[in-house]
Amino acid sequence: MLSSADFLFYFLGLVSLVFGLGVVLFRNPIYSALCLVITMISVAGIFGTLDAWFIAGVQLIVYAGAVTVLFVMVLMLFDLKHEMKTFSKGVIGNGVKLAASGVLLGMLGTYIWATYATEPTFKPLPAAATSSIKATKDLATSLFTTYIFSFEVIGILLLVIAVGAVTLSRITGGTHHAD
Amino acid sequence: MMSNQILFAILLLAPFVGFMFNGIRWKSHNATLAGVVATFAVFVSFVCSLLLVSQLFGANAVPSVGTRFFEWMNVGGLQVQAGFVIDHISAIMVLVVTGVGTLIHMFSIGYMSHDERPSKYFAYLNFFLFNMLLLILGENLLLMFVGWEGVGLCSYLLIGFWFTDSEKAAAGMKAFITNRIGDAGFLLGIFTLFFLFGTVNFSEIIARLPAGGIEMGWTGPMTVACLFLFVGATGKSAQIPLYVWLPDAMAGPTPVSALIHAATMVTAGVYMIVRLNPLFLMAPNALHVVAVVGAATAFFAATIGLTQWDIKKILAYSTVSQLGYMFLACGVGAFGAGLFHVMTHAFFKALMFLGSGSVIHAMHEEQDVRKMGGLRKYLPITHATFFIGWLAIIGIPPFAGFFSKDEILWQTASSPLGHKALWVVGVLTAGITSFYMTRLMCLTFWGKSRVPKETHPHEAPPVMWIPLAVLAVLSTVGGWIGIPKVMLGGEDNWLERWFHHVIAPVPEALGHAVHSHALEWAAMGVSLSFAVIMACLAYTFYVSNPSLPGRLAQKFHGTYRLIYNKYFVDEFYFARIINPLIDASKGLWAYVDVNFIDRTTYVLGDVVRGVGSTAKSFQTGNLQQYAMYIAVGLAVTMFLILR
Amino acid sequence: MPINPEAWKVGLDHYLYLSSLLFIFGMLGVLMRRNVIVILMCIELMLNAVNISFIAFSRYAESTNGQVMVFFVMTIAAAEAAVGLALAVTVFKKFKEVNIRFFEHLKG
Amino acid sequence: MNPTELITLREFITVVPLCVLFFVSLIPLLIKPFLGGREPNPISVLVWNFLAILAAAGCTGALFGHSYQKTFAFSNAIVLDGTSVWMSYLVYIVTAVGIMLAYDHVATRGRQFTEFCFLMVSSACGMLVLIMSNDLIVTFIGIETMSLCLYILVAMSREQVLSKEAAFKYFVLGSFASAIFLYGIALVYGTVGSTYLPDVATQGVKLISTNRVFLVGAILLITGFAFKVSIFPFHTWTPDVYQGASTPVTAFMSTAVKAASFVAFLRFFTSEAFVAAPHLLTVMTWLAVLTMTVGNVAAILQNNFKRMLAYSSVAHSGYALVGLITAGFGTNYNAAATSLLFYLFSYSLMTLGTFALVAVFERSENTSLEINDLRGVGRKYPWLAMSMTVLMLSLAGIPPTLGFFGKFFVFSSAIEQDMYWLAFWGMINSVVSVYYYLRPIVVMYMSEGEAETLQIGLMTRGTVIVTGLLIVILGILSSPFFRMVQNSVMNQF
Amino acid sequence: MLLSVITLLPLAFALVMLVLPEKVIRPVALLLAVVEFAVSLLLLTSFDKASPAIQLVEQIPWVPEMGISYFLGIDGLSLWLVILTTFLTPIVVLGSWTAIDNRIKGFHAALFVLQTSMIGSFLAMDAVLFYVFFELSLVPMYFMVGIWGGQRRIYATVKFFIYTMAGSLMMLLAIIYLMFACRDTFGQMSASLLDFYRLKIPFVAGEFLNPQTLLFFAFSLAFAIKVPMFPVHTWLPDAHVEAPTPGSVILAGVMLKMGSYGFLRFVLPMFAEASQYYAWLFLFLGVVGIIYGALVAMVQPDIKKLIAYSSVSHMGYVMIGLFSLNMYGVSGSLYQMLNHGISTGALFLLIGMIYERTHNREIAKYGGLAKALPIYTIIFIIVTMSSIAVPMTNGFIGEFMILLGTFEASRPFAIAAVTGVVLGAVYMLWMVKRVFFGPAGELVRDEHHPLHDLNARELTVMAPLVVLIFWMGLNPNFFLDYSKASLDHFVKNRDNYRLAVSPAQPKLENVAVRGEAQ
Repeated sequence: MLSSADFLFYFLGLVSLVFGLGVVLFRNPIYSALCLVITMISVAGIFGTLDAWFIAGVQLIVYAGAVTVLFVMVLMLFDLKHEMKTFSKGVIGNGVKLAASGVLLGMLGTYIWATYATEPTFKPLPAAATSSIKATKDLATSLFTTYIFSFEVIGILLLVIAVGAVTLSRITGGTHHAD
Repeated sequence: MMSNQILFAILLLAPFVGFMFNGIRWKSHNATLAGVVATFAVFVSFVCSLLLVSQLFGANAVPSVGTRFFEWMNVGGLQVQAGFVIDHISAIMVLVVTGVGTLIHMFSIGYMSHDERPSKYFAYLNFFLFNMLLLILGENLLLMFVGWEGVGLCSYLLIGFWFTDSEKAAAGMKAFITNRIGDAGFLLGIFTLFFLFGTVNFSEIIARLPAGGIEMGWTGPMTVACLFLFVGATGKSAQIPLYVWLPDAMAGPTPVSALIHAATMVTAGVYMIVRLNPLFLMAPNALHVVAVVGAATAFFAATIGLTQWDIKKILAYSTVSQLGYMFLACGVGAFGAGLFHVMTHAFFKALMFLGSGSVIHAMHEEQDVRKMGGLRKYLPITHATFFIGWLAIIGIPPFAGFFSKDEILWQTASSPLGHKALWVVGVLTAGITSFYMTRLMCLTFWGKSRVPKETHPHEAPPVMWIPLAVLAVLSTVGGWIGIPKVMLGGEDNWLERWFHHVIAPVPEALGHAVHSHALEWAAMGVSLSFAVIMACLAYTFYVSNPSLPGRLAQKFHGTYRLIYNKYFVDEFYFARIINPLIDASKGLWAYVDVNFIDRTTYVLGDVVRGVGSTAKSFQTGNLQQYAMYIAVGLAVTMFLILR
Repeated sequence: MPINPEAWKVGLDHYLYLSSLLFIFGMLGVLMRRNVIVILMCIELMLNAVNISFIAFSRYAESTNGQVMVFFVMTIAAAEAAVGLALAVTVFKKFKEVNIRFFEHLKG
Repeated sequence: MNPTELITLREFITVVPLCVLFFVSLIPLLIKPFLGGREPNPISVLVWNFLAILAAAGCTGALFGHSYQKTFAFSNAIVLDGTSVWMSYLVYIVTAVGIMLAYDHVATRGRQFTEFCFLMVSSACGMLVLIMSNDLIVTFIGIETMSLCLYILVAMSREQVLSKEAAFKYFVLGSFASAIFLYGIALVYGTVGSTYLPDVATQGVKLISTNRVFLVGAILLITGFAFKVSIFPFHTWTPDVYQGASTPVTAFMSTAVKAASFVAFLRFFTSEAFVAAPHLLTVMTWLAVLTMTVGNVAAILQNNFKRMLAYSSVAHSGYALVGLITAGFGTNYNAAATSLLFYLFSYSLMTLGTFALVAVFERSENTSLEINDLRGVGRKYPWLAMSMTVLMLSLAGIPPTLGFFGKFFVFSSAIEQDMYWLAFWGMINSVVSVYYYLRPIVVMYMSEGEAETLQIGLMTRGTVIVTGLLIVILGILSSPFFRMVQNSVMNQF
Repeated sequence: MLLSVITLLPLAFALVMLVLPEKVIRPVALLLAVVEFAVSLLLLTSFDKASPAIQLVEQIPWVPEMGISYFLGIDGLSLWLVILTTFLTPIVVLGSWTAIDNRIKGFHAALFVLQTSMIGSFLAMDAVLFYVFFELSLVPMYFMVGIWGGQRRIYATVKFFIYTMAGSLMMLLAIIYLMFACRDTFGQMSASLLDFYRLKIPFVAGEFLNPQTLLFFAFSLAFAIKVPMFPVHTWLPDAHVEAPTPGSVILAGVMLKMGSYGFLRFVLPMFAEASQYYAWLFLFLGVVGIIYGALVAMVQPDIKKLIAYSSVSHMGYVMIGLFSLNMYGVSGSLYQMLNHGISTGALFLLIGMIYERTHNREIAKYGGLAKALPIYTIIFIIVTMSSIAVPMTNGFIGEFMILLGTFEASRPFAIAAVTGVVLGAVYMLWMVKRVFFGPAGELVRDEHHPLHDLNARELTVMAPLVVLIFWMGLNPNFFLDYSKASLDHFVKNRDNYRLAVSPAQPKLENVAVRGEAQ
């Protein structure tokens, strides 16, 4: 019997897939961006079904909030007037791309199925061991103990990226003009 | 012994010193000085050899005189001494070579007096003598080979002495290369003998011959060795099929022809066979080959001699023919007779060549006998000496040629190794020889003068005619050491006693010689009378009835052309061997080197470039294409790993 | 699809299917879209897909490590987006062009 | 670990060089605002960054140079061993040279030199993390730190078209590969339950035969690494990016990035788990062979010097991959790993020198140096030409240069493991490569033509000549060098 | 020390060349080359010719991890080749006095580097060290041909480089394999030749894929290209024709010997069974090379190319001598290597001299040179005689022994090879005839540029070569004596080849020991 949690998963999964496909398929980049937002939100929901509430929240704030807004902003900035070719051309090229992706998907699916679908231990979702607060606390603890090094490096990374992004926007050109 | 060593050293080095002397001042035009030094050098050698040979005579005679200077080569089992030996065989050769050599050198002083480079000429001539002495005196095959190639080299240089003439240079080259073919065979012979007997020393080889081990087949090692050696001999001694160089070699100065291409060098092949006579007797099949080739050469060369117009060419073919006789002698086991003929031939042929040199000298380098005739009155001494040479070569007793030729013919008929057919060929050749030699005499000295008006023939100076005179004497008396047994009443002649120890008799196993005095007399008579008849015939043709030869040539047009053109042998060689070889070489170069091997490497390079441009063409610059490669690469990698 | 209704019960495998599907969608987008901004979005999509796997694995292994990783991934994704968009803006300012076919000067 | 004690001193020591490097290099950046946003004197920037590098190198040397004791830190997230120390040195050298080249080079000096240096050093920090990482997530963070800086560095050229294009391509493909890499981490994490490399190794032995998902994850990871070290068919970005980037960045990128990535690859790949993978060895072998071949044959047809070198660098990845494969699948890890590290060193040195030479001949930021532009250099600049000759011969593997010994050791270890096929192809490829390595020499010395007068930065010129000399000297004295690397590797596993 | 000095001195000279001013380069180079030659002559005094052991040994670990050492030693096989190298260098310096007119600094530096690498490869007793020198020699020669060469020099030099390198890389693999085989057998890696000799490498007759056969062919390929043997010879004519005179001299004189020396030092003793089993192949290729080289030489329109193809033919002799595997053949080959170095070197020098005068090498345009340049002609003919192996010149000794050895090994091949004796005379004499004899040719007639005969410098260049031609022809024992012990040991114990090492100063002890024995 499928539980309500299952249905929730299917619903969210379907939404994320449909809109994920939308990102890829919509000709207008703005639509793609909007689809991306919805996908991100539904992915946040999926994180929720997995009891990762903190991460779900971060997902909403960082991705659906910040990152996507950034995308939309840039798109607005560009203000693309002229029509552009949306997809790559060439029957063979596209065929190969699709085939490669299909093969990859097929193999991923097959091996995931062979490993996890047949193994009953992975079937039912184990009961959440701790409350979500506790889990978030655990997360914080491991972030600042076990993963302290990575955390610090990430900090450095962000600083560097900040400098870098600013630098990029102020690059001055040489004598050469676009041809 | 010490004195012998010094004597040998002087004997060998005297010509070498002469060579160095003249070689260093090769630019000098002083023919007299150059010639006198050169002649003296050879004369010193002659004296030394006389002193050495004298030790073989008398009461306390030794079987051989020898000396060793140093060890030349020592590799593995091959130990070659620079050692020299004079025994009963080499004694005759060394005396002939140095003796006749002295005379020819002397003659050259006059002959080359007006040449541009007399010193160079005498240097070469001395160097030739040095090499010839190495060839004769060397105690082993390798030293003989050194001389063998050395004389070839000198012959090359001397034939091409007037090198600005392309044809003369070509003749020199032809001589060297043809000789090389023979030399290659000689080398193989040396190898075979070395691995058979473990030595290249003549005396040791002969000592190690298996007793009574006569090889009857064709593939036995000794037969093979003998055949290889005989290839060498055909090259050096101008036998079929390698005789073609000798007529061309007449491009050199005439004394050179006399010395090298008549008296000495060309007889080296005979000498070599005689030196190894016990070995050849072990291989009767090889001897048969020698005999047949000898007889064939004698006959064919003689026929060509019938039609030639160049005085030196006639003598050259005669030389080839006479060499054929010598090989015939060796082939039937009459090594002594062969060597005997070498000696007498050296006398009379040198005489005739020098005589022709004198004629050419007198005629201002004219060699065509059609432009001569009646020279007797201009050149009396030359004519007289040439006349003696003529008598000797056509075999009129008591001149030298008679005894040696008769000995050969009788041995051919009587020896167990001989054959009647060979005898017939021999007699026929003797007749033809008689004919063309008489023809030569008639056209040159007798009959009407056809000398162009602007030419004024004159007799040679003494320095040139004295050698002629000496040689004429030798041609007369030289044969008396080998008077046939029948004439001596069954007693061995001097020559036979001389060769007693060094020339083996034909082994019993091969059969017995015919001993019939009557038969011998008869054979002698037949050949003599045939020669005389042919001589008379020739006289009729060319003096009494000069138009007859032309008519005859008209009538037998085809045959005449064939013979006049020397059976087209040179043309055959060019058309069938040399030109195809050159074409093939060009083909090899063009097709194998350039088109195949290089092309293959280019193809490899092209393949690499092709793969490269394919790889390049995948690099389209399109970002998504690159992403696709990543995706495809991932998919394929995963598939391959997980399959 | 297997008939077995148990198979429809949501388990780890379903999350992974979802993750792989989204990942491949993102990949297809990168492979086929020509607008550079959309390509950047698709890369974000791929990273999101991976995050699902992380969370699912971590949930089933009952550990929080996966969540930490997702945390890192998100940060890096944001950084990536920032750099990518900055680049895009720089390029756009210069050339007024966002079609990736424009970038084919380097080839061969 | 005691949770209250966040970081022990011992752990902190392991990252001292990293901290020193980063923070000292920040100083010029901090000075800049005080100058009102004007660019400080480039010499001072140079000095500060050198100071940073020297200090970091000094710390590394002083703290770890004497012993190659293996030290874990931060819950085993990073490991400090001989390999890390050696590769740190390499990174320091390359970074210093990169900054020197940038100082001299027309495309990089100017208003943003401070930022340029900062980003380059930050990228180096990312490499240090990558080199030391003992945990896949740290590896990922290292790769990202390194790469994100590089994307910006590539774009930071005064040249306008190609550099931007290169940056964009690099960025998109790099992110794409990162996503794949990350998916690999996810799958490995899911199957192993940890991203800690020793765990992966120990668990992997079991999982490799039972759990296909683990293998899929491993393959995704390998793909990610392969992208970074440009293994066929994931190499396609290399020529474009190397050509488009400014030469100092290319020099930096083609050496340090590749070396650091290879080390991380090595740490991941040398696990007994993969020995048992059924077709992995075959596929890797083929990848190596194809990488060498494609790199070399494509290089033959190039006229642009940098692009030719880029393809040559692809080919060299193939050679290095031989070392990696022997280290991963062979029985003699030490020898193979040593040979790989040695190879990376030699390759980096040669490539640095070569790109420095390219930098010498680029007279404006828009110069695209064709091989034929080197005409007449042999006469006009004999020392440069001689160094160049040495560098090219070394790249081609002619003894007694360092390049020869690099190849020699790598192929020795391949033969030791009976991987004759690899060695054979390596040799065939060396022959092919000779052809294009000889071309610059031919042009320099043998073609007619006059070289143009150059205004050569002293440091760049110095780099060319010093690397040229070093390649010969280290080639002849390769043994002590090899031994040092070997000793450092000894303690690793 | 002596060997190191001999090997490394030229390298120091090369550095000296780089710092000297252009004006004094030539005399100094000549002086230094002569000094090097003089130093190398010391070998003759310190070398013990009675011992087959490698002598004057110097061994310093180089890469001990891999068992590689700086290991120099000399024995009868390498002695004369070293001296040949040092002998030819001053001659080349003097011979290139006017031929090389630009970048003389670089030229002489390259020459000295080349000398080091050649001597090094003859003296190296360590396979890797040998390889290093062997490959290193390509570089200076590459520059020599490429910078100072003729019209198609770049094509020629790249071809030369790639051909040779392609061969030697397979050898490198084989060397590495052997080093590991040493480890498996003796417990320790080693690249020392002495250890390689001790290896027992499995051999299966009639099968290709077994270690010894594969190693044999890997080594053989490298050396066969260098020699060069028949199907892989095409780099040689191009390289020779395009190379400047000194380059040709060194290339023909010494570098080709590195190939045949490699066979002697590596292939034959290390892979005894395989080389016995496949001897027929090499005899065959050698004989084909002899005949083919001669035939193709015959039809060349360019004098230099003719000599280049004659090298193919001559080296064919060397190869059949080696693969006859007996004392005669191997000694002959060793001797022929020296001969070829001298006579072909001399021929190239002579051609260079005439080229300097006429700037043309086309045979058809010559003719009658003997009249215009008599001394030149005399020397040319002497060298020609040496080249076609006329007795009393060095060529004869070598060819005779080779053919003798081949005859023992295989009669059919010997008979085929003997045709080379004839063909050699054909192509050389035909060329001599066309160039020197006959009426004056186009170039010789030229009134505006009358040709002048050899000057004192050129005579000085040729004199030592001519002297050697006769000395080696008349007294081969002097030369062979030094090599005899080694060669004897080589031939007798090839199946189980071992080389003893005699200490650095063996003279006194050995003499004492032998004295007692007598």
